[in-house]
Amino acid sequence: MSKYHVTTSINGEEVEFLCEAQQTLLDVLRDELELTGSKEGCSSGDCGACSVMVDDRLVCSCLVLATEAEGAKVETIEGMADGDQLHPLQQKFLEHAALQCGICTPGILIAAKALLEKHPDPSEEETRYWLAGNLCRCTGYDKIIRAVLDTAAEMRG
Amino acid sequence: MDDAPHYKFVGTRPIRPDGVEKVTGRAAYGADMVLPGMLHGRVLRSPHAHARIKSIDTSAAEKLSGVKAVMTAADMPEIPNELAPAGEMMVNFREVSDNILARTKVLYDGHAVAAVAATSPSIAEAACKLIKVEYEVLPHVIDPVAAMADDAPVLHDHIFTEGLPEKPSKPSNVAKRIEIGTGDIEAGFKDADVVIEREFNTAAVHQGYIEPHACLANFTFDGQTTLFCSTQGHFVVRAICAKVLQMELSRLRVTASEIGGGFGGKTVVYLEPLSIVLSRKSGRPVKMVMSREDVFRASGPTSGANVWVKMGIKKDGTLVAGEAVLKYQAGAYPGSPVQPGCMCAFAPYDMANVKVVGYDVVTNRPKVAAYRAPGAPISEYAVESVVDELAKAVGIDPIDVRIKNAAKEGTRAAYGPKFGPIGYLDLLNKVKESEHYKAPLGKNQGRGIAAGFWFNIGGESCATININEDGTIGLVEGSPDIGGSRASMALMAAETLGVSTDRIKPIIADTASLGYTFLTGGSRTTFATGMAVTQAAQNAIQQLRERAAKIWDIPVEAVEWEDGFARPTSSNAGDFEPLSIGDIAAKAGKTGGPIVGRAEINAAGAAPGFGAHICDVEVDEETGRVTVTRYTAVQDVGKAIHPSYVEGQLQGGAAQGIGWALNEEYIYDKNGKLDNPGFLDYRMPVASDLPMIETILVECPNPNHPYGVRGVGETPIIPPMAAVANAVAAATGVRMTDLPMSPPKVLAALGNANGGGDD
Amino acid sequence: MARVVLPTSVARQFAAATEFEVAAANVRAMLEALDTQHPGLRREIEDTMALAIDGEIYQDYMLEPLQPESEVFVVPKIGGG
Amino acid sequence: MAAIQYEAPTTVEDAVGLLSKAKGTARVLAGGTDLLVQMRTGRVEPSLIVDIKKIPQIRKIKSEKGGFRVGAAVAGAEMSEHAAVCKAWPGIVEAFDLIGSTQIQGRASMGGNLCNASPAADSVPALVAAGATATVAGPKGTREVPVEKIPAGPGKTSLAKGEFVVDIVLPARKAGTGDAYLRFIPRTEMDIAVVGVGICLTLDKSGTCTAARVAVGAVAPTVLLVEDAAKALIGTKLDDAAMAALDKAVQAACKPIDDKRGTIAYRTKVSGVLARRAAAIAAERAKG
Repeated sequence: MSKYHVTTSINGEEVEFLCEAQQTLLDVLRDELELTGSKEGCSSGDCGACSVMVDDRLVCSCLVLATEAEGAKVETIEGMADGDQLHPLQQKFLEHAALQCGICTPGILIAAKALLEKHPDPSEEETRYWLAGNLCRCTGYDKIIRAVLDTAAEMRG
Repeated sequence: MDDAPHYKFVGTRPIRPDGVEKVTGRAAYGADMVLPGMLHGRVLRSPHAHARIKSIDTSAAEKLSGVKAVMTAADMPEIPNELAPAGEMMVNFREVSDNILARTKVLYDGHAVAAVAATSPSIAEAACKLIKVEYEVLPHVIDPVAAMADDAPVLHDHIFTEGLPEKPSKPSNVAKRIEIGTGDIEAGFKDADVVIEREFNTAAVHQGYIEPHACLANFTFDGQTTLFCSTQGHFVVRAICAKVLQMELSRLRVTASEIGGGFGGKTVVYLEPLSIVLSRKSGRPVKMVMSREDVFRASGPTSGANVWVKMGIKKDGTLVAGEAVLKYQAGAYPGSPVQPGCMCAFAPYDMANVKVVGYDVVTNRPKVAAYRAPGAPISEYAVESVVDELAKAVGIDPIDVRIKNAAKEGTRAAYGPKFGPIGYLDLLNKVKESEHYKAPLGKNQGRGIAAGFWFNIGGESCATININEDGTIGLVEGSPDIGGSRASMALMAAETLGVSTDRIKPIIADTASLGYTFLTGGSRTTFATGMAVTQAAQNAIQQLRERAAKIWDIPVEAVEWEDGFARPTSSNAGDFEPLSIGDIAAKAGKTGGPIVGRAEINAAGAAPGFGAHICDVEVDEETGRVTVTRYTAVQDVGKAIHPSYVEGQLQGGAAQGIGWALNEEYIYDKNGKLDNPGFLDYRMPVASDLPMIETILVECPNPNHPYGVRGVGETPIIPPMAAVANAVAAATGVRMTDLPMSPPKVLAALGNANGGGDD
Repeated sequence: MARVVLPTSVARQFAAATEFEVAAANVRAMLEALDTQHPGLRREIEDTMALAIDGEIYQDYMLEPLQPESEVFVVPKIGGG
Repeated sequence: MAAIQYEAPTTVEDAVGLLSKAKGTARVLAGGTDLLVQMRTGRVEPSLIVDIKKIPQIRKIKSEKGGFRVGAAVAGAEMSEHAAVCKAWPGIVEAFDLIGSTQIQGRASMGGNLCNASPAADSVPALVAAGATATVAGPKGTREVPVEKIPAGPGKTSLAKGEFVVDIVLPARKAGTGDAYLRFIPRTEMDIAVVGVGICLTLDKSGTCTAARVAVGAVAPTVLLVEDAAKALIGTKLDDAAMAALDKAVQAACKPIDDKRGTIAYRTKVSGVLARRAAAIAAERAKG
């Protein structure tokens, strides 16, 4: 089976990989590049555990073909902290106990970061609708929403 | 309360020890591990609800390039069809084995029939398509009531209903009839001023953990196997795999990955034995991961059920009699949670006359697995709905009916024993006094309350406290951490030792590195493993005192442990500077060697969990949509070790219960195929579906636990269904007796009520 | 004499009464006494049942002591999610 | 195992060429939010995937003759960020915005939503109500067709081999015109529409409805343009009687099925409810 050669940028680094046409960006991140922070919960875009940014847009990496990443800018959870300096959202999620099992957490953090970049002062309702594509089964969302709103307030200063 | 103990660490909210790994994406969950030379496994599943397997031809799959192993049930040992001990329970391992890989019949859509290991996922998938299975399709039955009919298709020839006065002459789908009771039910109803009876139906619902089942097995040629998997209990995985594959326990070393949710659904085994056999056959490590569709079709939801409830009340609000018949579907093999369903049904009430009959019914669905307080949410939904109606009938506030009849310390539960100290009455009063309960409601809105009871369990746990040379502490335990339990363990160790949590690093050891520890389930971990951790810490303190005594050359009785330091008990003992753990650890080599505290226990004395929830809804009477507008969960939590994670249990359980109430359900088509095996149409609550979930923690300490812990994880899923239904009834006057209360059902019920003339 | 109460389903299976008065210092002696009256009952209880001794539930109980006024309810084993 | 070929042409002509010459099943990839799911579940096994997103005009929104030409691969989020489109056609933007999560919005395209030919596609009733047209490119050149002519039944389109939708033209909004789209789903997000109603209507200065288009989704194999529903509104001031007539006309036109997402009775009843509610919103917008 012939493979496709893709050159892309992941978390600011140029990366090359080979993939099959039907492989998704998530497949390649996890299986080829060993970036397993993006999680596979459904493969149908319904759970958001695989959320990443592609060219500054929040997407489900299970719904992007790996070949489509050619020339794109991809950002994953592995690039969210700056060295050992956690992103404010990561810190607030810890402080608010906004994760229990933690499997949805990387996707929610990526999605929440995209929200705050677009809307620095979101309402609770906006936050809930923005995160509607990120299923969490443990928390009932309460502490997640509080952590995001608290981070927003702190980042606004 | 002034006599409540004052803790320095217990009850605080430090950041969890595994937190940074989890927010940075570095924590390794079931599907995240890779080994050199690893293959990818896939399972071929039945497209039929019920069929005899006439033949399986794997030859074409085996020839496909990249395929390294193919297996069927013929590669699994034959297991006798009998009950065998499995830890606490008796289990028919023949049925366990058959559920892992069907031998002669497939019993549900999605039942595994063969498995493949190949060099890539796409090759493994292609190979599955090349396996030819010849089926003889048999009639199927999905509904538990239909499955009880005399002419229903019978799933198993070896099941004869247990619990009848005489052994039946022919096999049945009813695996078991059970009955519990107390008092004189008929006399009780005669005593009542109002008697209400209702029939309820609930849909099968899935635990809905976001991480699909996943494992990675590596069988080496000397017969040793390592297994890395997502599970609530790796010791239990080891036990089941060893049993169905007839291996010695010592040859199987199981490491629990980080676990992406379980809720009871990861207490059983599906892929693990397949990956071990495929690894043995291929000589390479084999990773297996379920798709979301596999999770819905082939892993255990909890029962759907039919429940009939009859209750009587006196005009003064005294509940005098409660009777129920519960028909729970077990899925393909016996073992629904109808037993605890029966025991919990009326447990929140001090009621003299109770009778509950339960039936465990097999159907052509995946075998049910535990789901948070298994069985209780179904029966208590029905009872709590009827209690609401009774309260209305006698014109008493529903909270007052519950307060008047509440089980208290000394109340005898219908299933036998008397309750010890419980905070149920206290929490009901908290509900009544809460700002939420008194808040005004808007148009088309209603408020409902409901209570919940669950036993909670203890069981076997081990813990080790390694005092490191620098005085930091390695805490070794065997309970997979699903919701922040490492933080609670660290807090209890910190409190006992008198050092802060940042000096303590908890880890979950594999099955070769620690003694048997029962699974994370039954709300037992903070209670039982917490007790083991506390005892291990006490054991370490004893040794630290002995070492300090040696350093000071005084008797150990003259050394006390206080706030993380060894001190002489009095100036008579000698004038010594207190020694920290670090001081003592630094001299451990000179005073007898490493210091390791240990505890291996079988924790008894788990205390029950009681809760009550308040729910406000708004009903769109034109579309039948029910929106939860406000929600409060109140629970007796014993002692909240890390309050944030205790609140989290209440909030998460409430959210799952709201999903169960409103939209979640297994939908089968006429051929017995699951019609909604994905998150799209299974409809779990999303963030925008829910309000904030307020919590009120009531702390009535469990006297059997060093810090008063009682389990908290399961009780919160019990009240929501009735709380929502009671709120809908308050908003619309319509009683919803079918779950889920999805918009079409609510609209139909409203239509019937409005068009019904007298209503 | 400790009071022992069996669930109706178990009592029925062994054609036994639902309540017994047993003189026993611990659970093992109690079970032995029951088994003498109803052979097989001990195994049934040990394999499938838990005991509530004076309100406290024990999944494993062989060596638990009993007082003369103890109440022992034989109840099904409870798992959990 | 047949290998799948992936191509990302940069011109419409090249895309048409690839699609025309394809052996086996060819699929156009725009946002991919339907296609990738269909591939993963085995419902579609394409031999060729033509990713049209490298064709420049296909990802652009252009103002044209008072209206807009929206490239077939413009994502929902890009539409929502386009102030002029939001102002002119709020109903269409809302309909598009209802498709899936924020993540889906980052990818899902109007061209894809139209050509996936789901009877429950959210954007289609709104487009039909607005009188939008689609530009279809193919081996014989391009043609303009009303959007309602593209879906031919569940999962089927009227497109010939080698053809694909290049863009969708939203007409200039006439004065006094407003549009709205409402759908019903069991949750607040993430579901497929159980019923969807798009309404575009024009009011004169007196508040009398002079023109209306009512389109209903998920109640028939394709989106229905319900003329009787429009008639129920035209000539009225959208009083209670007109709204009741609208409700009745919409319900009468429904030919839904029973499935896991809704029953015949439910879909029928709720279609009328949504029509009334959407008409009220559209009227408010028409009044400006």
